[in-house]
Amino acid sequence: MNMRRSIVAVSVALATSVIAASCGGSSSGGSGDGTPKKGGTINILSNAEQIAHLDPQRNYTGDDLAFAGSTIQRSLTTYKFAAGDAGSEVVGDLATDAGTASKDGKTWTFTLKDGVKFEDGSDITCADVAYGVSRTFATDVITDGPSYAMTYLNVEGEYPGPYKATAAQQAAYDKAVTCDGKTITFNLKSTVADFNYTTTLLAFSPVPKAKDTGEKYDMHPVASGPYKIESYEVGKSLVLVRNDQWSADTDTERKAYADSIVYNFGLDESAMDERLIADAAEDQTAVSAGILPENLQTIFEGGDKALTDRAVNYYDPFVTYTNLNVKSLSCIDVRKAIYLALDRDALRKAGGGPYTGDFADGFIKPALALDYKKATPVEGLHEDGTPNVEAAKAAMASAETNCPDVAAHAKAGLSFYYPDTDIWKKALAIWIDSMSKAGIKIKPEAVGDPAQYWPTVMNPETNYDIARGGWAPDWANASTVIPELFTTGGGFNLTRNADDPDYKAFETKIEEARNTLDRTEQGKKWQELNQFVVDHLWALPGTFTRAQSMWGSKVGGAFQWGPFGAFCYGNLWVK
Amino acid sequence: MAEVVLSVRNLSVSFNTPDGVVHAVNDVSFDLQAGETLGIVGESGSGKSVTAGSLMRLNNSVTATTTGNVVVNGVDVLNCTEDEVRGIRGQDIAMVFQDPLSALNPYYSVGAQIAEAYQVHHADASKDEVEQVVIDMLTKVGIPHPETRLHQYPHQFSGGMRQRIVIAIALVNKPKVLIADEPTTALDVTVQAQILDLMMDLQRETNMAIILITHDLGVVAEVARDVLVMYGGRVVEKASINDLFVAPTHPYSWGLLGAVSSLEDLQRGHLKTIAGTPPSLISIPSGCAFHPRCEFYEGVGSRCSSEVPELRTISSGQSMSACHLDDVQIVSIGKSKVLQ
Amino acid sequence: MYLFIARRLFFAVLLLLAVSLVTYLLFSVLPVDPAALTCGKNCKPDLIAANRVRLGYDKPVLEQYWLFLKGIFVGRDYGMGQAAFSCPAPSLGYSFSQHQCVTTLIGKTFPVTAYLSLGAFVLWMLIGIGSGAVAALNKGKWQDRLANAFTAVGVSLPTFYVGLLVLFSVVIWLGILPFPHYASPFEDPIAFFQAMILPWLTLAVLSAASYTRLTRNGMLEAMNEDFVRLGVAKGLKRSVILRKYVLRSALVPIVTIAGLDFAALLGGAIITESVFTLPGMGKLSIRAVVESDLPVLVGTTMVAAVFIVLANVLVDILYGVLDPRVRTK
Amino acid sequence: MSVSTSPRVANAVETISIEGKSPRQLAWQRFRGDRLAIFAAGVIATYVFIAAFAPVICAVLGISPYRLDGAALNDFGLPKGSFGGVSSEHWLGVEPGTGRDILARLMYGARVSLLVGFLGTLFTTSLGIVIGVISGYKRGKVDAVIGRITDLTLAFPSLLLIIALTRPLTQRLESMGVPEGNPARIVYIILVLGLFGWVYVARVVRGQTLSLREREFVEAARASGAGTRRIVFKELMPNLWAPIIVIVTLSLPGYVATESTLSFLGLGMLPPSASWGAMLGDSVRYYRADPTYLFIPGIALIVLVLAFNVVGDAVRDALDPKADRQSL
Repeated sequence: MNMRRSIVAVSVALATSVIAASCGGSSSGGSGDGTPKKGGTINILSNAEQIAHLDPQRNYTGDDLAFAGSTIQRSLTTYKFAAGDAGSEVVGDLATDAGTASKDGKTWTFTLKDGVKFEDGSDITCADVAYGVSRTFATDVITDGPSYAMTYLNVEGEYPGPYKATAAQQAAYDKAVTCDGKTITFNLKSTVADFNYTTTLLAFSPVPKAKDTGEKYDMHPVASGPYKIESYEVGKSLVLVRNDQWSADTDTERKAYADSIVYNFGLDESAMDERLIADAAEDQTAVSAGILPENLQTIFEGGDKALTDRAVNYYDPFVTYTNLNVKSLSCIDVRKAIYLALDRDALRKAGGGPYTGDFADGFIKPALALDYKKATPVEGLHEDGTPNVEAAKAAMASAETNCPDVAAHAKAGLSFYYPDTDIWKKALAIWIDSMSKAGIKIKPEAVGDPAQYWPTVMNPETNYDIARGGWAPDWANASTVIPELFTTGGGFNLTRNADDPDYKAFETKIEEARNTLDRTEQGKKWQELNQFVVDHLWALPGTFTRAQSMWGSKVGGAFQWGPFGAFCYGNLWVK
Repeated sequence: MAEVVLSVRNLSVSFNTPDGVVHAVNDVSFDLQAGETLGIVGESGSGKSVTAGSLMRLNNSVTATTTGNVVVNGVDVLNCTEDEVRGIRGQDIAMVFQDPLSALNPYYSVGAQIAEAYQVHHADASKDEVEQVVIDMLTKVGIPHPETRLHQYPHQFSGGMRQRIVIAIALVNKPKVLIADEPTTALDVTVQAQILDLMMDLQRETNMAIILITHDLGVVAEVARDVLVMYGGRVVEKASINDLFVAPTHPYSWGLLGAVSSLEDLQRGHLKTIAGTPPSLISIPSGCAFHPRCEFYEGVGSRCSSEVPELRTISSGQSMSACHLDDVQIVSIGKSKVLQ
Repeated sequence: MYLFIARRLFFAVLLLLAVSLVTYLLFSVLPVDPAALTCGKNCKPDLIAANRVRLGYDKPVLEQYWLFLKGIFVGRDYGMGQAAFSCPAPSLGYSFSQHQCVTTLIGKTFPVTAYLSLGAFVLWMLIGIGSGAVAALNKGKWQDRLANAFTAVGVSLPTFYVGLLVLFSVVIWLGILPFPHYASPFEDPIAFFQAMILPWLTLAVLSAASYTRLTRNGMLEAMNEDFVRLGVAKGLKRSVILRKYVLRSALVPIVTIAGLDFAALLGGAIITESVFTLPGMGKLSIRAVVESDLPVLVGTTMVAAVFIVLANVLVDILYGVLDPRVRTK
Repeated sequence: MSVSTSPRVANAVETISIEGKSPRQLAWQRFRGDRLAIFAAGVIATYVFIAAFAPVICAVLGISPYRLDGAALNDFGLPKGSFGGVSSEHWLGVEPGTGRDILARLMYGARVSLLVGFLGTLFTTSLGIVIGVISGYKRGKVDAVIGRITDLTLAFPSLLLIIALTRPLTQRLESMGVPEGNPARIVYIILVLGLFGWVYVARVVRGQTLSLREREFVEAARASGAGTRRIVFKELMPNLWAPIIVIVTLSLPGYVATESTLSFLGLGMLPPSASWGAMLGDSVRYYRADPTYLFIPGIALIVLVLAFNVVGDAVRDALDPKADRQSL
C-alpha cells in the first residue's frame, strides 16, 4: 500500500504515521463501546477533494483500501476486521478460504463462495474476477494500480490489458489466470509464499465486463460489498447506501451496521479537528483520519477525558526517512555529515513531539517482528535525536580531503525538494539551520502542489540532492520494503544508488533473500540488508511514525485496522 | 412707502473650519421693500453669498454660527423651527443660483422639478392643476413648446434655458423676495441680458423684491436701485446705484470702480488693480478690514487699524459709508476718483 | 436605446473572443504538460505522447484554440476505445483529474457560487450603503470615524484571516452555529442558510467597506451640490432631499462598481469558498491551479470573464436607466 | 459718466490680484494641524524605521528571526508558558513548531510586506498615471485603444490568474536573470499587481485629465506654444496629486494583504524568510493551541493599515478641503 496517505504524509508530513501489521496492537480505540447496533449514518470528514481511486484495480492507498474494501468491494481474501494482532490475519472473502498454494508456491487456487452477487443481482463469477485482475495490466487507462503484483503472474509476452489485447495476448493471460467453475487459479512466475496477502488488494476483486466503463469506472464501480454508491460528487461528498444484493451469510467480516456512510470532501484540516473536538450534534457520528500537531496537546493531554477517549494514538505502518541522491552525494562522508548535523529532535517537535513517532534506527518497523532487528547507527549519532555538530564537522573535514568536489557541492548548496505547506516550511527552516552548523547549505526547491511532490521527485530529470520519503509495507514482509525502496527495479527508489560501488553486492543479497523460502531465515537476511542501507547512508531513517485520529461521541467500533492504519470504516456503528 | 418685506438686523455668520473660525459675515443690517431691487457687490470671499444663504437659513447647520435677525413675513427665519423655515423657503423667499448647470437635479425632468417646488406648498393641488402651473411657468419664463419640453431633462437645455427653468422654480409660488446669487455669471453676455430682462419683467408683474448678488458692477448698474458694497464680511458702503457710480463714498468702492478699466487702457495693456490681497476671513485685519490696502491709511492713522468704522450716512447725501475719512474728504476724493 | 444595447452586446462578444484568446495563450505558456496529467503515477513517455496526440495537445496553440472554440458550439470528442469520452456542446474541455467535462463541473459548482455571491452582494450593499449614509449624515462625529476605521480595516485584511476568525469564533467559541455544511437550498434550506450565513457575512463585511466609503463621499459631494441647495430652498423636507437628491446621485457611480464587483465575485470567490469549504466555482478553480488542470482553469476563467463582461453591459444599461444624461445622449 | 455692461466692466472684481500662500503650503499647514494624522504618520515612520533597521534592532535585542529555540517549546512543539511563550527573552513569544522569535520575525516580515506594499503601489500608480494621462490627454483613437485594453484587463478574474501564473512566471523571471527565490517572487507580485491594478488608477487619472485639459490654464499653456511634455508635467501633474495620493494611501495596505493571501495559498515568500502574510496564514492554524500567536500579525497589519488610512484621509482633506456649505 506503499504511498498510502502520501498526500497527508507529505502535507502533514512529520505528523502522520502508521501501524504495524502483525503486532501493532497499540490501538486504544474500539473497546468498551457497548453492543453494536444497526442504523444511522456515519460521516467521514476529509480534506481531500475525492477518493484517489474507487476503481478497485486502481485503488492502492491504505486509507482508501480500508474504506472501499470494508464497504463496497470485496476481494478474494481479506484481513480480518479486527483490532490489534487479529487484524493482520488473512481470511477468505469472496473465496471460501485464504487460498491454497501448490507445494512449490507457484500456483495458487481460490474457490468462490456461493451466493455472492453484484449490486445488480448478477452472480459474481470466476470470470468476473479474472477480468478484474486483467484490467490492472491496462496501465494506460487503469493507472496507479499495484502493477508490481501483476509481474507475479506468469503471462507470456506482453499483455496490455483487456482493452487492447490481441486474441493471442488474451489467450496468454487466460493461461496464467484460469477458471474452472468457481475455482480460480493463478499461475505465478516464481514462488510467492504469501500470495494470499497480495490477493487482499482490491486489484483482485471482480469487475463485470459488461459494466466496465474504462476510465470512468473510477467514479461509479459496481458494488460487491454491503454498500453501494448512491451519489458521488467530487469536492463535495460520496454517499453510500445499503446494497440489498449483499448477503451477510456470505461474509464473515463485514457487519454493515450503519444505514449509510457519507464521505465529506474538501474540508479545511483545522476545521475538521475543531468539529470533532466540539462534538456538536451533527458531528457526533463523524470520524476523521489524522489530527493536526497543534491540536495534539488539547486532545491527548488537555485534561478532558471524554475527549481523550474519542481519539487514538497508535503506530501506523509507516517509516519516514530522507533520501539522499547517492549519485550527486557520492561521498559517504558528506552523507554522514548531513545525518549527524540534522536536528531530528527539532523536526520531531515541529511535528508534534513523541506523537510523531519514535526515532527510527532503520527502514523496517519493529512491527515486522520477523524482519526487524535494531540496526546499529552510524558512529556518533545521538539516539535522542539531537545533532552531533562536532562529529558532523569532522565528517565534513574528512570529506574535504576524500572528496573535495562533493564537499564543495554541499557547501554551495544542496537542492532540497519539499511540498510548499506550512509544516514543511518549518521543517525546512530546521534543516537549513541544522545544516548551516556543519557548513552545509540548503537550496530550497518548493513544490507548490503537494500532490505533485511525488511525481516531481520521481521524475528522473529532477535534480534533487535531498528528498523525503515515507513507506509502509504492503503486507507484513520486508520484501515489500527494502527491494521497493533501494533496488533499481523498485517502484520507489529515490536514492539513485545504482553507481554505488557496493550496489551490485546489495542486489545479489536481495535476490538471495527473496529466494529464501524459510520465513525466519529470510527475516534475518532482511535484517542484514536493512543494516546495509543504514551503513551506506543511501537514506537517513526518520521516525517509526505514530498516527492519531479522532471520532465523534456516538461512533462505535472506531478501532485502528492494523494493515491499513485506518478505521475499519464499514464496521463503524452509530451509538 | 412700500411694504418692508425683508428686514435684516445685525446678521453675523461664522464657520468652524479645520483652518480656524471663518468670520464670513459681520453685523450686516438692511431692509428690503416690495418691488425693490437691492444689489450686493463685493469680491469673492466678501461674505455676500453667505449673507444670501443666511436669509433662507441655507448655511451648514453644523459648522455655521448665525446671530442676528432675519424677518420675513413676520417670521424670524434665524430663530424659528425647521418646519416654519421650510414653510418660508420657496414660498416667501426663493433663490436663483449662480450655476444653472448644477442647480438642477440631473435625474429628474424639469417639469417634475418645477412641479415639486409647487407641490411642497400646495399639497392638495390636483395633478392637472400642477401640470397647468408648470406649463404656465415655463411659458412665462420664455421656454418654447413647454408641453413637450417639460418632460426633458436639464442636460437637454442650454445654459440660458436652464437658468430660465431655475427662475421658474423660484417663482412658481410667487415669492415676496427673490434672491439671485450671481444669476448671470455662468452665462454668455447676450444671454445675461435676456435673463436680467426676464427677471425685471417678472418683478414688475409680481412686485417682488429682488436681492441681486454679484461681483459684476455692470449688472448691478443695469437693474438695481440700491447697492450694498461688502468687504471682509461687512457692509462698507450702502448707496443708491447713481450715487455709487457718481460719488462713491468708500476707498474700496473707489478701487472697485477704478479697476473697471477703460477700453483705451486695455488696449495699452494697462490693467488697474487694487494693491494688496483680500483679507483672510479667519484673521480679519483689526479696525477697518480694508486698511492694509487703503491708500489713505497713513493719512488717517492708527484709528483705521484699531477702530471698526461704523456705517454712517455721509453728510452730503443718502449714501452710507464705513470709513474713518471725514465726510468732506470722502465726497471730494470720491468724485475725483470717478472723474479720473 | 436598443441600438445602444445591441452595440454593447456586439462589443461584449468581441471582448470575450479576445479574452478567450489571451487566456488560451497565457495558459499555454505554463510549463505544465497537460498530457502528463492524464495517466497518473505510471505515466510512461510513450503513453504521454499518445495522450498528447489523442487530446490535440500536439497541435499548434492557435489550432488548439480553434478546436476549443469549436467545442463550445458543437461539442467535442476525445480519445477512443475504453478511454473515450465526449463532451456535448457547449464543451469547455475535459478534466482528467476529475474525469468529467468542464462544462459539467462548472454547471455543478456555479449555483453555489451564485448563491454565495448573490447573498453577499445584497448584504454588503445594505451594510455598505447604510453605514456610508450614517457616516455622511454624521460627518466628523464618532459614527463617521467608526465607519472610516471599519472601511480601512475591511479593505485591507485578507479574507482568509477574517473568514477563519469568524468561522472559529462563531462556531467554536460562541457555538451559535453548527459547522457549515453546504446543502442545496431546495433540499435542505436550513442547512443551506447555516452554511451560507458566515461566508455571506465575511464577504459582506469585507466588501461593504469600499461601499461605505463610496456612499459617504458620494453623499457628501452631493450635499455640496447646488441642486441640493435648490431643493432646500424649495422648502422640501430633509428626508425627501436625502432620498431624491443626495442618495440618488450618490448611488449612480456605485452601480458601476457594484456590477463589476458582483461579477468579480462570481468569477472568483476563491478564498471564501476555500475557507468555508463551499463546493463552488472558486474552489473548483483553486483546485485546478493546484492540480495544473488546464481545461478547468481555462473554463473557469472563461466563465468568469463572461460574467464580468455581461455585468459590464448590464451596468451600462442600468446606468442609462439611472442617469438620464447617459440615456438621452 | 456712463457705465455699460460691456465685458470690460463685467468681472471687474475678479481682476483684483489675489496672492497668498501656495496651495501646497496651505495643505501642509492643514495637515500639520491634524494631530491624529501626525500620530499616524509617526506610526508609519516607526514601521518603516523598524523594517529598514530590523537586523540592527534584532542584533541589539539579541534576537534572530531564524534561530531555532527548542527549549522554548514543549513536547508538542507548542510554546512553553502562557501567552504563546512570552518571556524576557522572547517579548512576543515564539513560533510554534520551531521556537523562532516572533518579534524578530515580525520585524523582518515588515521588510517584505512594506517592500511589496511600497513597490507595488509605486509601480501600479506610475503605470496608471502614465496610461491615464495619455488616455485623457490624447483622447480620440489612443483613448479608445486604451479603453479596450482596460475592458480586457477588467474582464479577467485577476486573483485566479495571479495564483495560476505564480509558479510559471516566477520561473520565467528567474530564467531571465532575476535572482532566484524571494526576489523573483517579489518582482512577480509587484508585476502582476501592476498588470491588474493600473486600470483603477488610470480610470481616475483619465477622468481628471479630461476635465483639466479643458481648463483655462492648460489652454493658455497650449496657446503659448508649450509642448505636450511640458503641459503634462508642468500643468497637469501638479493638479493630479490629490487624487493620486489618496489612491496610494488606500491601495498600499491592500497590497500587503495580497501578499499574505498568496502566502496563505502557499505562493508567498520562501522559507525561512518571514513575511506577515506567511505569519497570518500560519497563525490561523493555532486558533486553539496558541491564540496569542493568532492575533500578533493581525494586529501589526491592522495598526499599519489604520495609520495609512488616517494619513490618507488627512492628506485628502488637506489638499482638497471642500467648500463646506452643505445645507443639510
